[in-house]
Formats: sequence, structure tokens, C-alpha cells
Amino acid sequence: MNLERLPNEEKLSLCRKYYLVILVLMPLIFSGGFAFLPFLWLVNVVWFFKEAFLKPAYTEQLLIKTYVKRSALGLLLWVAVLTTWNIIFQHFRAQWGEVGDNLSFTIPLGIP
Amino acid sequence: MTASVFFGCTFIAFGPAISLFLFTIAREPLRVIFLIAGAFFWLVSLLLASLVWFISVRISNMDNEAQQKGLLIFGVVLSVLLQEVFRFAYYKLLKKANEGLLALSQEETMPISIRQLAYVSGLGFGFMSGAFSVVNILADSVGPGTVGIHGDSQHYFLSSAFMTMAIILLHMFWGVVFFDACEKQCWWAVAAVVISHLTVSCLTFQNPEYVASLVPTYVILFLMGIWAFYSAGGSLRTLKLCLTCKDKDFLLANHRPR
Amino acid sequence: MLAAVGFNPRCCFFLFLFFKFKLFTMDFGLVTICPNVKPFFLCRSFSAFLLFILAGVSCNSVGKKIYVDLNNTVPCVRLLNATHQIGCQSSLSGNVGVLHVLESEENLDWVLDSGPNPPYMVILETPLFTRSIMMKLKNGSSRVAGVAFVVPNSNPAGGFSPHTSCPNENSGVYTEGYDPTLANCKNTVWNPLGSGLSYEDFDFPIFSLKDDNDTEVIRQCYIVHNRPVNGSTPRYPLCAMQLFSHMSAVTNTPTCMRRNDINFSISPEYVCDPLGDSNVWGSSRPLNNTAKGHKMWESVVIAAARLDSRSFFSNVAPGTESAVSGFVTLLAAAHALRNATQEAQPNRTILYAFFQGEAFDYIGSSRMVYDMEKNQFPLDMDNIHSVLEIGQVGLRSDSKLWLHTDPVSRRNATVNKELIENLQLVARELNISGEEPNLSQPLPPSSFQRFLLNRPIPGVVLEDHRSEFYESMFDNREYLNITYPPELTPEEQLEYVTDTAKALTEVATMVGRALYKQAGGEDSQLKNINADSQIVTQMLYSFLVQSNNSWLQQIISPDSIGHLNDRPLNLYVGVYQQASEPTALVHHLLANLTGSVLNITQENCNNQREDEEDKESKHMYYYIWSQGAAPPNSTERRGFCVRSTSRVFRALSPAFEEHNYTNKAYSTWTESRWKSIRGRIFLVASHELEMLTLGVGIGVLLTSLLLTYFISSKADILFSSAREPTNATY
Amino acid sequence: MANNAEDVENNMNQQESSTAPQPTQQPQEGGTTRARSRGGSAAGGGSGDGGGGGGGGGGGSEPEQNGQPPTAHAPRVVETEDDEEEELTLKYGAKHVIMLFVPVTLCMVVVVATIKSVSFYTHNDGQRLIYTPFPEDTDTVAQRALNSILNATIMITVIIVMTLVLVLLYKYRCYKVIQGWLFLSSLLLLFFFSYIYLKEVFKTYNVALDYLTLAVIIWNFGVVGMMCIHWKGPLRLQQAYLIMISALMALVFIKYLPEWTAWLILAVISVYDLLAVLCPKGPLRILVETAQERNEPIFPALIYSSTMVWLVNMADTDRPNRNSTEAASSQQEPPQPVASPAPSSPSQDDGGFNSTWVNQQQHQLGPLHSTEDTRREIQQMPSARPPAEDDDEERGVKLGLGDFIFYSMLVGKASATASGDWNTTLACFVAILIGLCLTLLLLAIFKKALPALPISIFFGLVFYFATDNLVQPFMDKLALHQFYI
Repeated sequence: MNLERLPNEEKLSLCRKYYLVILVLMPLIFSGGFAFLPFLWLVNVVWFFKEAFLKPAYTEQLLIKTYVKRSALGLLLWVAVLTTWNIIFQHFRAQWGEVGDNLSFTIPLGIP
Repeated sequence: MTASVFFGCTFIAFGPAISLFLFTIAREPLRVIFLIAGAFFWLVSLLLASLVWFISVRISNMDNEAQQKGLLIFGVVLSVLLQEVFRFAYYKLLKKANEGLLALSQEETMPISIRQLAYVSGLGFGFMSGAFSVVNILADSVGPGTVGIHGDSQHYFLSSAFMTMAIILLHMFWGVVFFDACEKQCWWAVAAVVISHLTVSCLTFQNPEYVASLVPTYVILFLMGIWAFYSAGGSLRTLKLCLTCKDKDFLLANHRPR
Repeated sequence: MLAAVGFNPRCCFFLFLFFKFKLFTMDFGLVTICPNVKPFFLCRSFSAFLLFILAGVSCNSVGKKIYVDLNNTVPCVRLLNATHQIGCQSSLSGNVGVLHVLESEENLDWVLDSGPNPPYMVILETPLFTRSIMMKLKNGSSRVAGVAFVVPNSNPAGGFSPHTSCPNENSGVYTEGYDPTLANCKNTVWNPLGSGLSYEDFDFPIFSLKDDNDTEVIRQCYIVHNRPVNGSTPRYPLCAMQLFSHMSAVTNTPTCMRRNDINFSISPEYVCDPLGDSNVWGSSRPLNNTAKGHKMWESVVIAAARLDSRSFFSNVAPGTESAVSGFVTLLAAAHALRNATQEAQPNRTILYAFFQGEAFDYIGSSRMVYDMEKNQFPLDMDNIHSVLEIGQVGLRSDSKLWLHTDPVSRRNATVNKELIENLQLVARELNISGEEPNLSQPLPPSSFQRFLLNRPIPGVVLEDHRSEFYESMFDNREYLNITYPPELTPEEQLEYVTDTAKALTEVATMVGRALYKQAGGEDSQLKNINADSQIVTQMLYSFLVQSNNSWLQQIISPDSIGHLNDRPLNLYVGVYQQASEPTALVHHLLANLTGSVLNITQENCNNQREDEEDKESKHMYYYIWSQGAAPPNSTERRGFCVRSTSRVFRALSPAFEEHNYTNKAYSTWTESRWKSIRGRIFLVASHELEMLTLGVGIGVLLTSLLLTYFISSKADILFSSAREPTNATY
Repeated sequence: MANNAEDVENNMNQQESSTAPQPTQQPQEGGTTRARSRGGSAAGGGSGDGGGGGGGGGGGSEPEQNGQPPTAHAPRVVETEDDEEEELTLKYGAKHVIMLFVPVTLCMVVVVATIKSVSFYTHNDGQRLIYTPFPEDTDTVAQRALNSILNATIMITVIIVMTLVLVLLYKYRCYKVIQGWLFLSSLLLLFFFSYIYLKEVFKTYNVALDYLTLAVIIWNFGVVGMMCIHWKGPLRLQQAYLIMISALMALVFIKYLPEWTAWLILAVISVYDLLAVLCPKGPLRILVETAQERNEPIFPALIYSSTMVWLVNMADTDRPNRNSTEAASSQQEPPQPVASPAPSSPSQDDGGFNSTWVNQQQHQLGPLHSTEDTRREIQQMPSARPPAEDDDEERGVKLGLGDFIFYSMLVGKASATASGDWNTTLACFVAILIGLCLTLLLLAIFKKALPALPISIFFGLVFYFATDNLVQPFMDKLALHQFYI
């Protein structure tokens, strides 16, 4: 509500802190993504997208941008890998016989 | 494949109601609450009606077809009357709430006006009665089959959907007219609402002659719409005022929000 | 407090999960044996899963307006062996097709090419249920949703057998190695009618409809809606049918057994179960059942018969001629031999053996031989003196009976002389002509072949035919022309001695005497060995008309009363975990017909002892408490205890003992599991109507959205008066 | 509600701190007066805003922001120290109610959809919880009733014991133990139950899934869930996870609790709820009071908190860039909150400006979501918006996951047992929502901790049995003859 109460420098300091926080947290989440956690990268991208690209430029934004981009890259990589693997698996599961059965978590009934 | 039937019927039955909800209700928490409260009141009325019907069926003999049908008709009439009674009760309740509210609030504007309440509660009634009468039919419309192996008309789903749409809109209009009549203390209007409601319900007794039931229903819907439009404060002047909608009188009357 | 209530379940999680884990581990132990899911079992709870998320079980009135459920439908289910899958299967959500009643074979091209609205659900009559038509349907299966076969009330004239023309050719004794000239029915085709339909794999469901009302409804629906009137294409709505028979197992037995083994879960999902059941055996002289393996100074004559049959559809296997005639004869013979063997014990033991699962590559007999080799059976192969198998003896044209022997073993020795002579001798006395087929003719499909596979044993297979093998759903009592005068009550029918019963009694008498002679009994006794035609006709009635009759109710034990039912017996062997119908009955019958009644208490009887400190006799005898008859004045039955040598032992193919599902030596048949088997008919609307509905719906939605948005944005103008009252009134 | 009440206190601190940035412990009554004063002002603003909304008739897709801040701000400046709680109640209570309707509805939708599609959760395979050892498939009704009563008793005792243990732990400040406990349980829940759920879903649709993909899915789901619940993450995501957790738990209860036992447990637990909260010595009451006097929130992992809770903390921070961007991007304005500058209360474990900033981000996430036109978002938008220009009273709508679970359990059981009849499900749903409304109303009137289960569950049970036995046959007959009422 009424911000008139709030002295400007305080606002500024708060908002600086707040970007610092981003800069603390983003790398954490980003590096967390390396523990086979592409979902974290997705969170990173969606979460900070506005911060990185839609906000007017400010000093820390460059770093944020790079992190967001990297996260997006890693995410895409994961998606590609998973989709290809799944296509291969669905296609060859029947041929692989026992291996295929042992690989599969759920085996569909009634179809080979 | 028959998913298309399902979606088609759903859109027909609930399309207007949903769009009204999205554009006029969903953004106002208070209205959502009053909507659900209205639905709840309708539910209670139905519960009482079916309780009476159930008891009467229990005490009557089960295998007498004519008697069962008579009882069902009795149940329908009863539940219509009960619905209107509960509409009145709901109106009283809202008045109380609103007056209390008014007494408290200093400024001149209310958080929600009685007209809005009328519209919202009417839509609430409509939603619930529409849902209850059609949701199971919709669930069955998904399956591979369609009605008719015993010789029923195959337009069962379509007609039910249209009937439901009419019922929902009618409830809305009834709500507006009813509340307005109660405001103005002109009881003949209330009586008119009750009678028209009874008429619509009785019209459906002649299903599956859908023409004979749907056409009069939509005529009544149209008339009620115009009436509701006027009682909600609309008029030809206002119609002319919003120039762009000169040509849409009829539809306008049909889908008058709030 | 919300927060606080928030805790409660979550606090439980920890504990709760712990115990859950315990539960799971418990299941692992329990799940090893689990009965197959039979038709109409669980189908309600699974139908939700078969339908779309919104379509629950359609049990409300609207559902009744739409669907007519078919009761008394019998599906053809999927069976698997080491290499193949046979049978039928529908898709997970059921196959839907427009009904088409096939009047003639020419009519077929409507289904396969010309019909405007495929896929079709083909309704077949008897004469059209042939291999050629079914193969055409199978190959055109993109346009075929399924087949429903209307069972006629009278058997087809030409006869019908879906079995192969050379039954069990790969599991019998006649392989290339044994005698090239006899292998694969080169010499004699045992089942000339055999079309081999049962051994085809169809990727659409095939049901048989028994109920006449249902078939009438279907015909009416077809005539009213679907019949193309002089070439004009029928107009919507059309009558359609949906059949659910989704099978879990696929490919072959090794695959499905592997999938059985690897699934560990909260709710284990089993896909197939081995076929099998229990063999029944008894002996004229008690044998110590706990001492397995070779018995010194013991020489037995095995009298064998098969207990099972099959047909194209599961659970419809009357098997009157192929099985019932045989084992009823043997039971009667055993009964005839009871007194003779007790008064003047012949020096050899007679062992009555009833084999299960013979229709599927000799499951029962191969298991008995296997047990004898592995010393799992009270006897072993060395104890066997000779084998007399009673095959199909129900239909004797001009009182001939054929004594089939194995040409190979006959060639190298005089093994069969004695037995044949005995048989022909007793036959002559009963003026039955026991003929020998020509010497080059191999044995018909019979359990005896599995013994021959092990070693050349003297043995004869009694058959009423030279080369006729018949195994189908039409193998019913009408085929054996057992008919009762219409005016008889069930009780009278039970006692009514038919000609077939008389004929079988003769055969039974002959078998009994031959066995007695073969066992080394002296000829003076032969005259006293006579089968009882009353018993025979009662047994025929019980197995072919209804097993739930006053006679069996006295004989059966209280806990197996559930095996009695009011329809002809189903001789399909079924899965191993589930007792098939004939076994228990034959077990009790054999006990009652060969055993003796003791006067001991029920709990002693159930504990297999004659009195409290009796530990021994359970090794020699088996005790059955029969619930007996109710004296006329009172209602509760007066039971009695029967002591006999009649026992059961498992008829599970050795392949499942050795977990070796690929070797050809043993039967590897398994039956797939299924979730729900049902069928229903309904009308389907035209695609145009559906699209119209959808279009109208979308139109309504869009218009209302536009209008509402427009008006709500204009609302304050439109209802300018709306505000003043609001302020004025308040 | 407890937290709601407690939040009133929290607000005080926020208030305090608004003038003096350092959070200071506040005597209750002083705080109360201040809170109410703020309430008055808020009322003014709110009413103005409501009128505007009424006039605007929900102006479609364009952000509300344009019309509102003026109408919202004007009265606020004018009137300051009037005291109208009920008004406040009606207006802000309404928002709170909606903010609870949405997640509760979502949770129920998830449960019902699963029940209707995945037969595993409806098909009784004889397994039971260790808490309900007595089978219900008995031959006599009396036996069944007895067994269900015994089951319910055991279950309730377990719950009571658990609650007591937790309260004691909390009273003696063994936070580590509690945190560990909650952490472990949510771990098992997130990994194990989602594993079961995934398996059943894939089995239902007869699709093959390999262990690699499964591992990736479960691992990501679980770990991110733990992060969002116990550490920090986008608020929408955290709420989604809380909803999913409750849905999974409810599904497990639905599957493993026998029918009568389930109904009985629902009835009994709401009574227990009543006692535990309202009795002066009720464990939950003790817990709440302790939490209040310690001025701490009850564990965030256990409570579904609507957006508001955080708003104040972060509101101020983005004021600058709001100014800067006001002209540029009006699209992203709705989420831009304008509120009193208040550093986070010391209570928030991940407090400091982190939480501040978390919600800030979260809040900017708002429009991103709402652009996708799911009804849910459209509904959530307005509930998320008003805090933007209103103040502290906005915070503090919290609902325990337990209520989510039991609500969804009731609706799920209704849809599972009522033989494919949707009317029963609908009736229960409406009844529960109405119950929730009444509870919130009572809360706003009494201004003290109230149990949320009793009214809702009572309505739910009444309407389940009534609809299943009375209304359903009636409606069925009507549908048969196509009569309309």
C-alpha cells in the first residue's frame, strides 16, 4: 500500500538485496539441475524468464540471462535424450524379449 | 468417436452458463459464494422433494405402472413448488445479509446489489438443476452406443442438452424476475414465475415428443428473458443506447448478464 | 486447527508406510497361487477401467435405454504353448462393430468388401462356422470387429470338429524317431472332420451365444436396422455389438511365464496360468501311498481312461463320447470288480487311473509317467504289467469293439498276446466282437502312448471306431443319442436306463472281466463280475444332464457340494489352480463304487483315521465323508464314512515342475488371464449426426461467449437503471 | 483457521514493523486494536473496489488494475480509523473463501478423476491398512458394523496419539525432531505414493514404461517437491505439490479404508476435530496457542497457504521497478504488489528477504500462468490480485492438508461407491464448499480458532447418503421419462 511512507533509498536497498538473492539462488538451482534434475532447470527457466528477458536492463540481468539460457539448453538436451530413448524402447521392447521385460516398469497386457 | 457427442451436448447445455460464469461471476469472490449458496439451496429443495417422493413410492405399490408415473408427476410438481419456496427463502436470507451489510457500511455503494444477487442466485439454481438433470446423461453419451435400441428417439441426448440449456437460462430469468417482484411487493409476478416454472416442467411430460415440449419452452424462455431484461432495468432506450447491439435484441434478451 | 488436522494423517504416514511395507512382503509370499479370473468375475469393478473416464458402469436408466447386455455368452479365450498363441482376443476397450447376420457364404463379401460401414460384427449360424469362412474373416480382419456364433439346438448333420485332424501328433509316441511310417498320422487320420480351428489365432473376439432370447433380440435388431433392402445401403442408426474379451498373455508360454515371475508389486498382475488339474487313481488292493517308488513283488494292471475334453469355446466341453463314455465304463467296471477282488484277490493289482488334461498333449498321463520315473508315485514303471485303456466306447456300430495295439511293440515281441486273448475271450462270452485293426495301424490318440514313450509295455486301447476322433461342442448326449421320454421327472430320468447305458454296461462288464483275468484271477469268478446298468445310467445322467441330483448329493462330501450344478458337465481341464468339474465327482464316485462303508465318526473320517490312535491306515486308505441321504421324516442328512483307495494326484505338466517351457517333450499349455468378458448390443448414431451435435455445441458456446462478453462490457449502459435502484433502495 | 487467527497476530507484527522495520514482539491486545483499525481502512478500499467491480461487470480479459487502484486508494486515504469487522469479514472473507475453494476443488478434481479412471483405487483387493485390521466383508451386518467401529476407533486413537506426540514435541521445542519427521513422511509420500500412482495409471492405459524414464520422473518429481515444500520454490508450484500430496494421501485412504469404516472415520474425526480445537485443553488448541505466543507459523510443510501470506514481505521490494515499468508494461502490473514495507516476520524459517523475494518472483509468475486460459487461473487471478493494492488483512488464509485430505476422501468415496452416479459427487462437492463457507464466516465472526472439518463433513455425509438413496432414484426416474424440474 502507500509507499509514500517508504524512503527511496530503502526501496533501492531492498531491491538490490532482492537481486542479490536471485544471484545466490539461481546458481544453486541451476547446479542442482546437474543431479539428473531437468525439472529444476525447467523451474529455473519459467521462474526467471521475466526477470531475465522482460524486465528492463539492469546490471545483474546479464548473469541471470546466461543462467536462464543454460538451463533452457540443459532442459532441451534432457527432453531430446528422453524422447529418443522412449521411442527406441517402445519400438524394440517386443524384440528384446527378456531384456525388454526386465527393462520395463509396466508391461502392457495383451500386446507383445 | 462419440466423445464428439459428449462435448457437443456439454457445450450446448452449459455453454451459456459457463460463459456467463466466466465473464460476470468468476472475478467476484462474493458472487461465486452466493452462486454456490444458491446451488446449495436448490439442492436442499430437491432433497426434500425426493424425500417426499421416495416415501410416497414406498407406501404405494411398486408394480403399478400408472400409479408410479402419477407419483413421479406429483414429485415433479412438488419439487417445482419447493424450488420456488426455497428461492423465496434464499431471497429473505440475502435481504437480511444485505441489510446487515448496509447498516454497517458507511459508504453508499454496496459490495453487491440485490439485482446482482438475483442474477447470481438464479444462475446458481440454474447451474445445479441443469447439472443434476443432465450430468448422468452426459456420462452415458460417451459410450459407444446411442439411445434407441428399445425404440426411443435417437435425439435423446441432443434434446436433453437443449432442454437443460433452457432450464438453466430460465432459472436465471426467474431469479431476476422473482427477486425484483419481491422487491416491488407485486405478488402476481411471483405467481407468474411459479406458474411459468410449473408450465415448463409440465411441458416436459409429453416427451419424447420433443417439438411439443421444446418449442413452447423456448417461447417461454424468450418471454421470460424479455421480462427479466426489463425488470433488471433494461429498456428499449438503453437498447438503443448501446448502438452496436441494435440488431441483437433477441439474443440480448436471452443472454443478459447480471 | 486446520494446520493441526493437517498433521494427523501425515503423522500417520511414517508408521503407516512401515506397515504397508510389511503387507507387501506378505503378499509376495501369498501370491504364488491365485485363481484365474473367470467370466463375469470382477467384471463390474473393471468395467470402469475399460471405459472412458466419464463413462462409469452404465447401470442407471439411461444406460438401460442404450445397452442390452448379453448374458450366456461364452468366449473363445487365448491359450499359449511353447511356440504359439491360439484363440481370440479383443482390444482393451472392447471391439465394436455393426451387426451383420451372415446368411450365406456369398454374403461374405458384404462384410469383406462391399459393406459401407465397417467394421462388422459377424453373426454366424452353424453351417457357416467352417474353416474357410473363418479364415477369410481372419484375413480380412481390418473390416471384421468380431464374430458371434449362434449355437443351434440340434447338432449339425455333417458333424463338426474344431480340433486338428491328427490330435496331439507331436506329443504322442509316433514321432519320426519311433516309426517314420506312422508319424503325423501318415497312416491313419484319426479326426478326418478336424478343421483345426481351435489352433488358429484370431485377433478379434469370437463369442458363442447360447441364450435364445438374446439371439432373438440380435436378429430383430439386425432386421429392423441393418438389413440391406435389395442392395440399398442401410440407414443410421445401425445396430452394433461390443464384445470384451481382452487377454493378458501374449506370444507364448515362455514369455507369459517370465512376465508372471518378474512382476512384483502391491497388486501383482498375473498374465497366464498353466493348464492342469488332478488325476484320480485307485487300486483293487491298497498300496502304501507314503512309500514312493518301486514296490517289491508288486505288479499292476493299469486300467486307464481320460477325464477331459475340449472345444473351440472355453467352458463348453461336454466330451460325451470322447471322455464320459470311457470313464463311466471304467467306473462301472471298477464297481463290478469290487466284490470279486475282495472275495478272491487276484495276484496282480488292478490300478484304475483317470487322466486329466489329455486333450492338451497328455498332461495327466505324462505327469504320471514322470512321477513314476522320479519315484514320486507309489509305483514305478517296473511295477506295470500291462495297460488297458478305455477310449471312446459309446458308439458301437453292430456291437463291434476295436482293440488297438501298438504295431511297433507288437512287431518285436508277443507283448500283447495275453491281453488281447483275455479281452477277446470275455468279449465272446458277452457276444461282443472284439476286432483287431490291421497290424500296420498305429494307436489312436491315447494316454497309453505316453507309457509307450517310456518303454514298450503290453497294452490295448479299446475304441468303438477304427478311425473316428471327435472333440467339439457338439459332442453332447444327443450325439450319443441318449434321450429320455419327455414326460419323465428328473428323478425318473435319473433311474431311466437308456440303450446307451445298456451298451456301456456290457462294455463295462467285459472290461471288468478282462481286467480280472488279466490280473490273474481264476475264471470261476468271472461270472460274478457284472456291471450295474442302474449305476451306469445314473452316472450318465449326472455327467450329461445335471450333476446336481439326489444320487450324487448322497455320495458327495459336504465340502465339495459346490461342484454339483444343474447343467451338463464341462470337461475343459481349466487352469491348474482351479479344480475342474469332473475330478471331484469322479474321485467321490470311485471311492463309493470301490470302497467300503465304515461306521466311524465324521471327524475321525475327515482326519483320515479309523479311531483316535490310528496312525497307519491313512497310508493305505483314503477316507471320505459322504453326506448321505436324509431319512424321509427328517431334513438333515445322515452321513457315512467311505474307506477306499481312491486318491488324487496332481496333473500338472512336468514342464512347469522343471520350469523349462521350451522343450517339446512335455505339454506347455497355459491359459491367458482376462479382466472382463462380456458383450452388449446397442445402436450407433451416424457420424454426421455426431459431428452436427459437436458443431451445434461449439456454435452455442462461441455465440454465448461473444454475447456475454459484449453485453457484460456494455452492461452499465444497458442496465443504466440498474444502479439507481441499488442505491435508492438502500 | 487457527493460523488465520494467528495470522491476525502476525499482521500486528507486520504492522509494527511497517513503521519500524525490525520485527518486534507485540502484546496481543495492542496488536488487535491496530489490526482492526487497518481492517477499517481496508474495508473502505475494498468496498470501493467492489463497487467498481460491480459496475465493471468483470471487464473481460483486460487486467483489473486499470480501473481499480484509484477507486481502491481513494477511500483508503480518506477514512482511517473506523471499525467494521463484518464488512471486512464479508469482503475479505469472500476472497479468502475463494482462495480456498480453488485448491480444494482442484484436489477433489484430481481425486475424482483418478477414481473414475484408475480402477486400482476402487477395486478392493483385500489389503487393509494396519490401522484397520478388521475385515468388512463379513456375512452379518452387525458384525460388519462392529468391525467398522473397531477400525474407526483404532484409526482415531492412532491419530490422537500422533497429534499428542507432535504437540508435546512442539511444546518442548524439539523442532529438529518434528522437521525430520515431516521431512521423512513427505519424502516417503512424494516418492513412494507417486510411484504407486504412476504404476497404476500406466497399467490402466496399458502403456509400457521403462525403469529409466520412471527413475527420472520420480526423482525429479520427488526432489523438486521436497525443495518446494521444505526449502523454497515458486509458490504456485509449492501449492500444486501440496495439493498433489493431499490427493495421493486421500486416494490411499479411499483404497485401503473399507467403506463403512471410511464413513465412520470421517464422522468421528470431525467430532474429534471439534473437541481438539475448541476444548480449552484440546491438543490442537494448545498447539495453536503455543505457536501464537511464540509467534511462529505452524510448519509450512503442513499448511496450504494462499498467496497472501508472503505478499507483505516482498511487496515493497519491487516498488521501484514497478515505477520504472509502469508505462512500459502494463501487462505485468497485476502481480506487482504495492503494500506496506515490512521485512518478513522472524518466524518464517526461510524468512528474510528470501521469502520476500520468493513470493515476489511467484507473484510475477502470476500473469504467466493466467495467460493460459484455464478456468482455474482465471479464478485464481482475482483472488491473487487484490492484495496487490490492499494490505495486511489479505494474508493468512491457510488450510491444513488434513482438511484437503478428508474433503477429497469424502468426495472420492462418494464417487467410488455411488455406482457411477455423478449427482452424488456433485452434491457432496457443493455441500463441502458450503460448509467451508460457513466455517470461514463463523471464524470471521468469532475471531478464534475453529475446526474446519465438522460443518463440511457433516454436510458432506448428509448429502452423500441423502443423494445416494433418495435423490438419485428420483433423478434416475426423471431422466428415464425425460422430465425436468
